[in-house]
Amino acid sequence: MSNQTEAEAGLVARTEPIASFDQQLTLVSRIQHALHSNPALVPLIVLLLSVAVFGALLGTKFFSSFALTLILQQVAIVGIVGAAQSLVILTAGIDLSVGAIMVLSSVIMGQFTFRLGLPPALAVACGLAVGTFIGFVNGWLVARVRLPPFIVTLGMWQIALAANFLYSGNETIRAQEIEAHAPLLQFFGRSFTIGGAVFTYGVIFFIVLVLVLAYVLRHTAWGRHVYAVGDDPEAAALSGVNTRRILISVYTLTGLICAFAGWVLIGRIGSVSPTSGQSANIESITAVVIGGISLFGGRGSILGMFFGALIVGVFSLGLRLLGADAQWTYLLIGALIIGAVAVDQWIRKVSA
Amino acid sequence: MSNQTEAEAGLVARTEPIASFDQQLTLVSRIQHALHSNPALVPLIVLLLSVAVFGALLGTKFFSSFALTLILQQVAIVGIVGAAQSLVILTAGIDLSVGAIMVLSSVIMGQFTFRLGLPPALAVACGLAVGTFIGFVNGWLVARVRLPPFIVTLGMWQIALAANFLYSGNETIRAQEIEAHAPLLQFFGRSFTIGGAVFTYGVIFFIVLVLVLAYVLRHTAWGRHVYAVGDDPEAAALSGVNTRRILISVYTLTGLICAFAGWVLIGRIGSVSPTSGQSANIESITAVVIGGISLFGGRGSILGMFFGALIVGVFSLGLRLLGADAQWTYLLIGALIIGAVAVDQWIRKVSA
Amino acid sequence: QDVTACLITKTDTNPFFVKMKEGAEAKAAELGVTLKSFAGRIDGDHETQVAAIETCIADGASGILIAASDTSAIVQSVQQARDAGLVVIALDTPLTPIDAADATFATDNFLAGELIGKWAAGKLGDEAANAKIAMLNLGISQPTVDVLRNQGFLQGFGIELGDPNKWGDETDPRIVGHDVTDGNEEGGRRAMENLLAKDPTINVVHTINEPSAAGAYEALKSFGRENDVLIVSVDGGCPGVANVKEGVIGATSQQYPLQMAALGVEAIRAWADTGAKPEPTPGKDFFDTGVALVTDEPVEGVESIDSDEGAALCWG
Amino acid sequence: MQAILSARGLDKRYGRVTALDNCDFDLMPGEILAVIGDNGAGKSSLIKVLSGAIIPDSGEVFLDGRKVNFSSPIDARLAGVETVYQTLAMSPALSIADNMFMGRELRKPGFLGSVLRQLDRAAMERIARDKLSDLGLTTIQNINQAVETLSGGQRQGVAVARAAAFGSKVIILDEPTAALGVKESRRVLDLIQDVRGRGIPIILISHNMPHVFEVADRIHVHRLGRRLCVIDPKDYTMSDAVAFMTGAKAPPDIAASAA
Amino acid sequence: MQAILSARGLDKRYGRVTALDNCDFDLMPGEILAVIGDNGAGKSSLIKVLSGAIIPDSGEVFLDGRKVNFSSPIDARLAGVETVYQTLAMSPALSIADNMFMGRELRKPGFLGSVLRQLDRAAMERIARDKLSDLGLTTIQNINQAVETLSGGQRQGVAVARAAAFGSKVIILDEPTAALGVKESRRVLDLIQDVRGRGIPIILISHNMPHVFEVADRIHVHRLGRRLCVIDPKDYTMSDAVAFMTGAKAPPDIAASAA
Ligand SMILES: Nc1ncnc2c1ncn2[C@@H]1O[C@H](COP(=O)(O)OP(=O)(O)OP(=O)(O)O)[C@@H](O)[C@H]1O
Ligand SMILES: Nc1ncnc2c1ncn2[C@@H]1O[C@H](COP(=O)(O)OP(=O)(O)OP(=O)(O)O)[C@@H](O)[C@H]1O
Ligand SMILES: [Mg+2]
Ligand SMILES: [Mg+2]
Repeated sequence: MSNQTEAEAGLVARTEPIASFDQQLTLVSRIQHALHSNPALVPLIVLLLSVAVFGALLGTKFFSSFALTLILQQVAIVGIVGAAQSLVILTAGIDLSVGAIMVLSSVIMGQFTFRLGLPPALAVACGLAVGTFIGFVNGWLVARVRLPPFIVTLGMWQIALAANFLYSGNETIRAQEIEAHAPLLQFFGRSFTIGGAVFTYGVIFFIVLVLVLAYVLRHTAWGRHVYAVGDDPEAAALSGVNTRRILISVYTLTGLICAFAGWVLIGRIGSVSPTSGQSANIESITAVVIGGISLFGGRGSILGMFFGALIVGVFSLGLRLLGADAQWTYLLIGALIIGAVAVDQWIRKVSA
Repeated sequence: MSNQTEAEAGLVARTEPIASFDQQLTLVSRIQHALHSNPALVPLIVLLLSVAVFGALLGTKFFSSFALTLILQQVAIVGIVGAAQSLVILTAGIDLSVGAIMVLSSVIMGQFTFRLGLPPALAVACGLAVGTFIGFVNGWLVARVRLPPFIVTLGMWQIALAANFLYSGNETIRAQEIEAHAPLLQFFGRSFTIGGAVFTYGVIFFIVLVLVLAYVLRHTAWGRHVYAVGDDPEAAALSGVNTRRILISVYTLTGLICAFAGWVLIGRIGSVSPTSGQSANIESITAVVIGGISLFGGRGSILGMFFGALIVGVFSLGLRLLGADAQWTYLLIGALIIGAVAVDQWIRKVSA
Repeated sequence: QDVTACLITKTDTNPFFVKMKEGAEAKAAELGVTLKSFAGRIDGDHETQVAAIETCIADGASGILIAASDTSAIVQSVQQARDAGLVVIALDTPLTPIDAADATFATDNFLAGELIGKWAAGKLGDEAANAKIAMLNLGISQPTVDVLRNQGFLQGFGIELGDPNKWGDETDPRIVGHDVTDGNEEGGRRAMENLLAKDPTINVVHTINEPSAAGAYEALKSFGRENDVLIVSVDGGCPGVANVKEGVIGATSQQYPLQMAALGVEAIRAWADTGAKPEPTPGKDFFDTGVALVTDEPVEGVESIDSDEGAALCWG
Repeated sequence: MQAILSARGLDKRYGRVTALDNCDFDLMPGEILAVIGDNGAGKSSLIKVLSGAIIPDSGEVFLDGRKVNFSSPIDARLAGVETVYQTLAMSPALSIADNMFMGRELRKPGFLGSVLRQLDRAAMERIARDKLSDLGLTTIQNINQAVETLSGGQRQGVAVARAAAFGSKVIILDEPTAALGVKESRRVLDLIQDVRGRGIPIILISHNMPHVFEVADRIHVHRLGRRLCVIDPKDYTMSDAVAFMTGAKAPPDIAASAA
Repeated sequence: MQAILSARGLDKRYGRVTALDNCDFDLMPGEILAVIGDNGAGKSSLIKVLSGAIIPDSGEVFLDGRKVNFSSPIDARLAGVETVYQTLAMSPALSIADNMFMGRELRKPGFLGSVLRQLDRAAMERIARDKLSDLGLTTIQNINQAVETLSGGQRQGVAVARAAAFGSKVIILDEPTAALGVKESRRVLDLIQDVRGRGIPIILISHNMPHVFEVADRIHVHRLGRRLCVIDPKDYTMSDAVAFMTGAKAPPDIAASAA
């Protein structure tokens, strides 16, 4: 009998039970557990804190349903683009072309209606198709040609933006004209009011989009695969995930969502302007990162991005209402971004 | 006697030689080996190809020592900032504040000389010190407070840029004034000519900086540690690298290099202007990524960044000389960035 | 009573708008008006301006002074503000349509361009027929000021325009090329280098503003061409006027942002007190705050002031 | 008898390093084939080719006698070949259950599953826990733990449980017990024999000679990137096997025991 | 006799998971102490505390009788404690030589080294190759290969060679032979005995009972996050040891053999 098998003699009388999973559940440990299993809670806490602080400083000017829903309107576009950005960043990529896709799609919706004379619904469909197609090209280059996402989308950003200026001839289509001839383009700008709170359809779209994506990422196989690809692409491929298909679908979906953002944008500003959306890239990435999604992929939740976008919105409106001038606002927002994430980090640490 | 030890009986008569490392060295395998051990060779090839193509299309207009050194002058600042950016990206970080540090430092050099009346040398020293200090704060926040580099430098970007505008009061100091009273500030703008080729001191600084950093990264312990930290920070810490010290030193050095870039900037534009350098972030990151340095850290060489910066410079000037208008140039550069990296990827693949 | 006014500029990094803000602040302090100022991040960033308008409405301001980044895109928000009872005054850049604002205090940017175009043509005399012109513009998104100054210059110089709503579609062989500068020294130098590499015989340079002119001058200097090229520009800031005096810039069209801002604040005060709206300049659909050509080498047929006079009126 | 999985003339080079050098391979139906060899002999490279994880520079792979071209592990899995890689191939940030069902998630029955495509987490967690208990991995305290928080051995146990649960035609195990304790190793060996009992052939790479000689029907000795010989554990001693694989002894004629 | 490295009352929790639960530890001068226990028992967590890689929630560590607070592995290394972690702790993209000398690089003599701080690559590569040859890792074809391109076993060999080359006071090995072949494992065991011969005590974590019983002077049995008992391999059989660690048998009085 071999030694190793000899050693196994000690196993004969084994009587281990299945490990039991119950434990004392104190309040603190419950909170800790909640924070661990819902990473979006931390940015939510930061958000509530900042609303409270500005509310205390500004009173009802800020703490009214009107002002609070105004923040929602102001962040809706960055938030929609941020939702798309979240998907890409979860796969350990980055999409610098989101802003350009958004503007180009909105320009196509407008120009196809007014220059080519297409029915608005068809023009909108064309805009959505173009956005989706650009997203698909991004995905194809990333997944098939294996180029770094940063480079692919940087190049696509320039291409889409230049195409946008070239095609539109730098012309803005005025709100009055759209209102008169193609109100469908402004669909997402319509709003309804519930006791002082103003909700535009764009805001509703934003919220629904985030909820749907949160559901998909958490409760479907595709969602788990997105996380797996971002976490360790090699391991994901070895364990049976079609990483290419996932990447292509993520970028394509991102393109579609950005095209929708373009439509929402028309609703928000009323007109179709080729110079919109220039800071959508950096702002969407900021929302994603403040929301606790790791730029290295595979970690974080899209609800976090939602709260992250709102945090920036609260700071911006709050500081403006406090009367800080623009440069001071930028300076303070810079400091607050660092501060918000430091608080986030600290909460995670003490709750570990 | 145990089975495992029994198995080892087979070892008694072992006679393995030390593995020998010699091999047939064909031309192809030599090239392959060169490409593998010098990752910067691939962007160099892309660079030479693009110079050749534009040279063929444009003849001596492009292929003159004058035009080629003009490209060097045009990329020097992005290149210097890119060298700093490379260090940070090698540690798997990213520095969005490089442009802001550069401008703020140049503004301090100018304003301290002209508003506070300090001797130019002292003002320059102050500018360098401020840049270094901002870098140190970035590093401290990243290494000690463990905040994500993206967030830290995003915040710092806004802070430094706003500070720059607030402090300078958006005032430009004119070239003529600097020339008359503080020519030291324009030091890097001086130039000498060797047979049609024009070299500014700024260009020389850029080249020397890249060579020194290439040496340091390859041949000193600090350089190896930078790679190790970017590769796998946990493994680096476990195997005895002081990751915090490395991170802080990298960001601090980055701040110093950006401050130098600010000084070179004064030399290039003659004046001190708070609105310069706004695109330095994205351009420096582009150069780094085209140069083959991985955004995930730990892989790539700073010489690659050098060639990456030149590739962009060659494309920009080449396209302008071909007569593309500004919008088309912008579009084509986007396409060419993707193309350059695709060629790079392809060379790596066939040489694998 | 308490009057709050908002000032929304395109950016607050361009000295032009910084001075506009200073002018507004000074006037506001004099009239007892609380002034809050906002700005876009970059030229063309009209979304931040929309957010700023919304903030002003939420803040209960009496009026808004705005230099619009996109003259059409902003109109719907402006309408919202007017519906909420605020008076909206466009500064520097008229809205499209111009009556979307209650009033407009602006420079005629096309005229500003035209003045320097005429001056350059006059200065070259017969040589104007063989000129080699470099056009250094603002950005590829072609903001309206950029287009107006560019097209104004070409018209003034006597070049046939293509579509007057965009630059870059003219076919006149005298134009060597267009490039973009982002309105700063660095971009000015790079753009000038690019165009000089394309054609080293350039002898006229149109620049979108004075910082880009200073950058272009550095490039010319490095090519050894600084003395035989005409640089013209628009703005009339103090560094620019000083550059005219020293011969760096041949001529510049001077605008008056301080005046625009001061007039704007006065108008809001008046509106809050009496409900009266300001009247436009007779014969124009806006209140023209004027533009003057500053040069030390006057040319027959183009009215101008010299650099000393310009320095007395300059704004930053 | 026809081999169920075989390969001929596989080559794989990485730059200057040769991992596979004209390598052949045969797995017979229903057998446990052990693959032994020095560190770096190319065993992992061999099974990566067989499972579609790497594409060889040249050579052919046959499944059930038909030539196959696996271009990814998914192809191999769809063909019924399940593999535990030496690096384990798990997504560190995802939970144990997520990892076990990666690529073949269970959906809820009815509308929720078919239309909303909702995952049946409860079922997946239950099955995952059962499979782990089968392997005696009772120290895992929380089935929703991220894999990165597991101990080295626990992680390996999860990977083995995954392959055993889903393999239908061939199961490949690359050093499945390397990090496992005595108890858990024993369970894995028992499991391997169970699986063979179900008629599924197994490729087992291991450095543990007693384990190899206990369970293997045939032993493929790998040396310097190729099959050196195939021996029957009943005909040779462990010491012979080690002598072959280290090159201390000349191998027997390959045909002798290649079935 | 005083313990060279010891610990009292160590606790470490990860969220809901308890890794160490009031754990004690003692290593005597010049001995080889084996640590055995089930997967997930907390062995790796224990040695991570001892080597400064994690900071315990509570409890104390003593080196040579003096309380120490290692806040990082560097502190421990400076104090002469060298560790091979189960995850190996190597930088994948760097070369073998770079990894072996990480944090204690050799510089060229003279001006090049002292002023230009240039590394002496030739010397580092030579030494690295020698150390690997000592372990019989002769299949490594290129000393400048990136570690990520090594086979699992080769990688482990490099980590062990690194610790053996530099440990001066205590060497900790967490499953050093898990991925190694027969030959390489034997070399590592020989090496362990060599090192002990130089008077340096060793902590050896292993699941391989024959190895443990061959080289260990004492065996620390770890169970559910704490030291269950310490036994002398001469007094107990392997089967006893396994019975203790799986809980099948009650442990002897801890004091009995705790030196
Ligand atoms: N991606 C790669 N790049 C370069 N060389 C590689 C790569 N993968 C494997 N190798 C080399 O190929 C050879 C065979 O490696 P392989 O992993 O197949 O060995 P193995 O027999 O599984 O060893 P072990 O028993 O240690 O796991 C080794 O010398 C290794 O260094
Ligand atoms: N970072 C972590 N987060 C959460 N749980 C952890 C973490 N590290 C270890 N654990 C848990 O602590 C327990 C002890 O782990 P440890 O790695 O010390 O076990 P081990 O005895 O070394 O096991 P093995 O023999 O398998 O290596 C395990 O249940 C593991 O899941
Ligand atoms: Mg292997
Ligand atoms: Mg362990």
